[in-house]
Amino acid sequence: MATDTGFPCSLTLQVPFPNARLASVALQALRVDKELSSLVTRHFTTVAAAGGPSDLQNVLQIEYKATTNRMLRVAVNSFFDGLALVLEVMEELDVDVVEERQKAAKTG
Amino acid sequence: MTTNPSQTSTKRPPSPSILNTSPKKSKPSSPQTMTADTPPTASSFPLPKILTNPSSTPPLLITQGAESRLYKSTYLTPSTPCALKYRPPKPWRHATLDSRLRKARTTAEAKVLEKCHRQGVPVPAVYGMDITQGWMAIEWIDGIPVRVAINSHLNNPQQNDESGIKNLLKQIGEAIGNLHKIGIIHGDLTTSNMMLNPENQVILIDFGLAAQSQSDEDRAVDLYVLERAFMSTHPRAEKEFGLVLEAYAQTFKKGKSVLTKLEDVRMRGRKKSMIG
Amino acid sequence: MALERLSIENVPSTHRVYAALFRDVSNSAFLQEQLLSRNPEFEYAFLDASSIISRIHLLAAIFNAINTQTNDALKTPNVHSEVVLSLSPSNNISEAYRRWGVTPDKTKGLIAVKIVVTAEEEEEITAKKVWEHLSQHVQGTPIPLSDEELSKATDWPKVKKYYKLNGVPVLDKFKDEDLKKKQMQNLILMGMAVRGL
Amino acid sequence: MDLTAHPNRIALGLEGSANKLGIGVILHTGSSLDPSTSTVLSNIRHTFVSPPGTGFLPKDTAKHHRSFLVRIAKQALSAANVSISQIDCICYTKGPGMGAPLTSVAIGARTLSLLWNKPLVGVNHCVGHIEMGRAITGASHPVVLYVSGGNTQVIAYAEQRYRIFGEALDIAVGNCLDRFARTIEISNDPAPGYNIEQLAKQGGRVLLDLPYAVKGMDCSFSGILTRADELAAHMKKGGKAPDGEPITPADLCFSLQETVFSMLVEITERAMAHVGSNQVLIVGGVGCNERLQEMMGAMAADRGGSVYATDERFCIDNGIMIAHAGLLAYETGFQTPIEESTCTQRFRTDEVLVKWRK
Repeated sequence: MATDTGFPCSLTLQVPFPNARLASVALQALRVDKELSSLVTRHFTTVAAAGGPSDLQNVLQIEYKATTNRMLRVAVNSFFDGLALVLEVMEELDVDVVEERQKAAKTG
Repeated sequence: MTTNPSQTSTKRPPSPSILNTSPKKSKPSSPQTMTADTPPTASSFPLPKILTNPSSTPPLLITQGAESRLYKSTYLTPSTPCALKYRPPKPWRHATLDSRLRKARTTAEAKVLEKCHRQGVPVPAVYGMDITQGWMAIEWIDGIPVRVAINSHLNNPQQNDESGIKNLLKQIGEAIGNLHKIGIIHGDLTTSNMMLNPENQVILIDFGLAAQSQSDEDRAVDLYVLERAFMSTHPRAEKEFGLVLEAYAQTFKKGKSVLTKLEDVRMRGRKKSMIG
Repeated sequence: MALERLSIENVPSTHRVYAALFRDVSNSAFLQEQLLSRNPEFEYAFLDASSIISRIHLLAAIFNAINTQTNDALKTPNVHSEVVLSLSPSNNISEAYRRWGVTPDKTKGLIAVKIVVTAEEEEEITAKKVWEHLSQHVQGTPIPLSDEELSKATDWPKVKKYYKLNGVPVLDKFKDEDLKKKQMQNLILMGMAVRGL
Repeated sequence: MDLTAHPNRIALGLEGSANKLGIGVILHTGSSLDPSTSTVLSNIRHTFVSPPGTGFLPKDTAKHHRSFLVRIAKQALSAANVSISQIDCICYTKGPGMGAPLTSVAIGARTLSLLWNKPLVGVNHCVGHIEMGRAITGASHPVVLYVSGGNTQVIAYAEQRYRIFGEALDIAVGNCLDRFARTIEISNDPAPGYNIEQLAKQGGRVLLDLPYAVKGMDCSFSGILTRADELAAHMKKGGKAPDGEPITPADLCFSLQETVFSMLVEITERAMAHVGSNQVLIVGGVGCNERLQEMMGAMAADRGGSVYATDERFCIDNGIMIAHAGLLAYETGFQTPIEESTCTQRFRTDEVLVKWRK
């Protein structure tokens, strides 16, 4: 991959989700907050999984570019903190999960 | 025969609050009003005994300000109208702190008024005072609070008196410029603490929080206090406030650096919405 | 009778304040001597009229003294000497006596002030007694205690010095003499009010 | 669409602008034109408590909020006993506050909004406090004293805005108290201010001289903190009070409280005199302090009015106030599109258009 002159350090992350809906949710939830440092840029997309059907965009892809490795590390770590929360909310509080739990609470 | 001022005062009709700035609701306040026309309420602290002695004009409560009450009365002779400013004890405050504050403020206020007079800045004269009892008798200023004057300008747009309000704002800036010039900080600049007298002259009143200082920082804070009070009291005249600062800098030569400092003070104020 | 009963706002109803103005007084030394020897017959404030500019000026000093007395905060032996101190913008008592009190040979215009606590029904007798005593002992010509007469007696250069009114910018602003005098009176009252602060 | 035509409106609110993570569910019934009724369905909170002598740092606080968000949300939902389909909107704190903690909670709120397909409503934290205080106490048109670790403001409503009449010109009063608690190393559990209050109750023998800094309706606390810190250092060296007795932590806490609360009551009274109101509403974490409430009550009574205060469930940061204020805005048609649902550390109370009041 070609490196930007000002932003030599780059990293592309791919996070696969069970379906395109969840990948899109993660993208929308995470891309709103601006990167705090002007020394880091990033780009969010959803893409199809390698070898998967091309119309199933269930992978969240983020391309990071930074001026230093240190800045890159800080930004990516912070991304993972947010991602972990998004995943936990998906696992525990998606509509079907909550309904399941509420039903169980009523019957049990 | 003396009458109980608090009894007399509760019969007064409540005056319009500043929040009722709509033309329909606000009534012109009495020309007798000397400062913020808050509805006076019953007072748990009567006036000091000496002021309850016979008088041709027994003290009539005009306003219950935050730290003082203002009465209209006469001093020495029936033909000398005066404003009696009384700082009653604040029972909610620690007694030591309370007496320290009341004495210090009455003293500072009188000294500042004297200095203003000697330097030719028009303010009410002090006729007499008693710092242990916490009262002072000051010259009665006829006219209306500038707040009322501004609002009546704002509420009569058809009168086409844009020049009226501009002239008023200019006078405010000049009055503060003259005050700062002689090294005095008002400490509580609001449009309720300025009177427009019958000669259409703006007179600063209520120097209860005034102090002597030559520092640009203190002057800038003084202006910032006014700016904020102005914005919240006259939101519809917000854009015109620049005229006050313009006239200020014209009257007071060192005013330019004060205005620069004002920018800093504003920034600090904005930061207040941050944690810590 | 040239003795006037002064009516002052907010003075307790139990108090009577009498005052008289004399000109061409010739026995100021005797009068001062009575005060210095604390002669109980001479409980008066004897003021030098040349240091007083108006009735308001006088009334302010009397009221301040009575207020101080009712607060039990007298700085001088009694309410009469307190009137003299009240006229001063400083706390220096002997200076106040020198400047506003009766001074041997110098005092020609004299204001005598008598403050008494008495019942209303005795008022007439009291006034009569006071005047009899005063007219008997003050050698001078009684004249009305009016602003006009006081004005004539005022020694302005002295008053301006005592109240630090020289070189005060505000006074140059006023062309009108009455307004100027009112300004000076305000400054004098303020000087007295903030005494020692 | 007139949302108030729905007889019942329910909002979930998430708050995390400082060290409290709060999630709550509120129900509004009746038309908002009539006085509508607000019912708290749940109000769950978890506080990040830092060790004595330390404050809460943004990074650690954000981590705390992320770790507890799902757990607290589940509790709030189950306590409220509502199904997702009954919820109208998700409200979150847009600011003001600490950046990282705000963002963490906003990420959670956005995810819920997207998963549940519910509109998102960004809420001003201070407006949340004010509206919740009004709803709980019934104070109709009060002067509001908002006192917390991050804010000191005297506020009154005029022409669709909560206008700031006075505020601290440097540090917030809660910050002053918290930092002094660190100086004398008292516990942050449950809150530093609470522990200062308890210690102050043992004081009262002497009032130590501290600067008193009121300027108009504004005040400042940093000079007081500096002096209080100096007195604490003096105490540690065995310093004596003016009465010759050794200075104690109780004396310091008492003197600090008496001084800063006098200032707060005074600027509030000034605002009341200025706007002609005799009601005071105290909101924010410092508003729990009973001494402050007592002083304010005496002042208001002297003016023929009264003080309104809420207990710790509502005056300390919580999710329900965000749900309530958010739902009020939502009922007027306000929503925050996902792509605009940022957070902001600086967000002044008077920036919010208060469309739901006349």
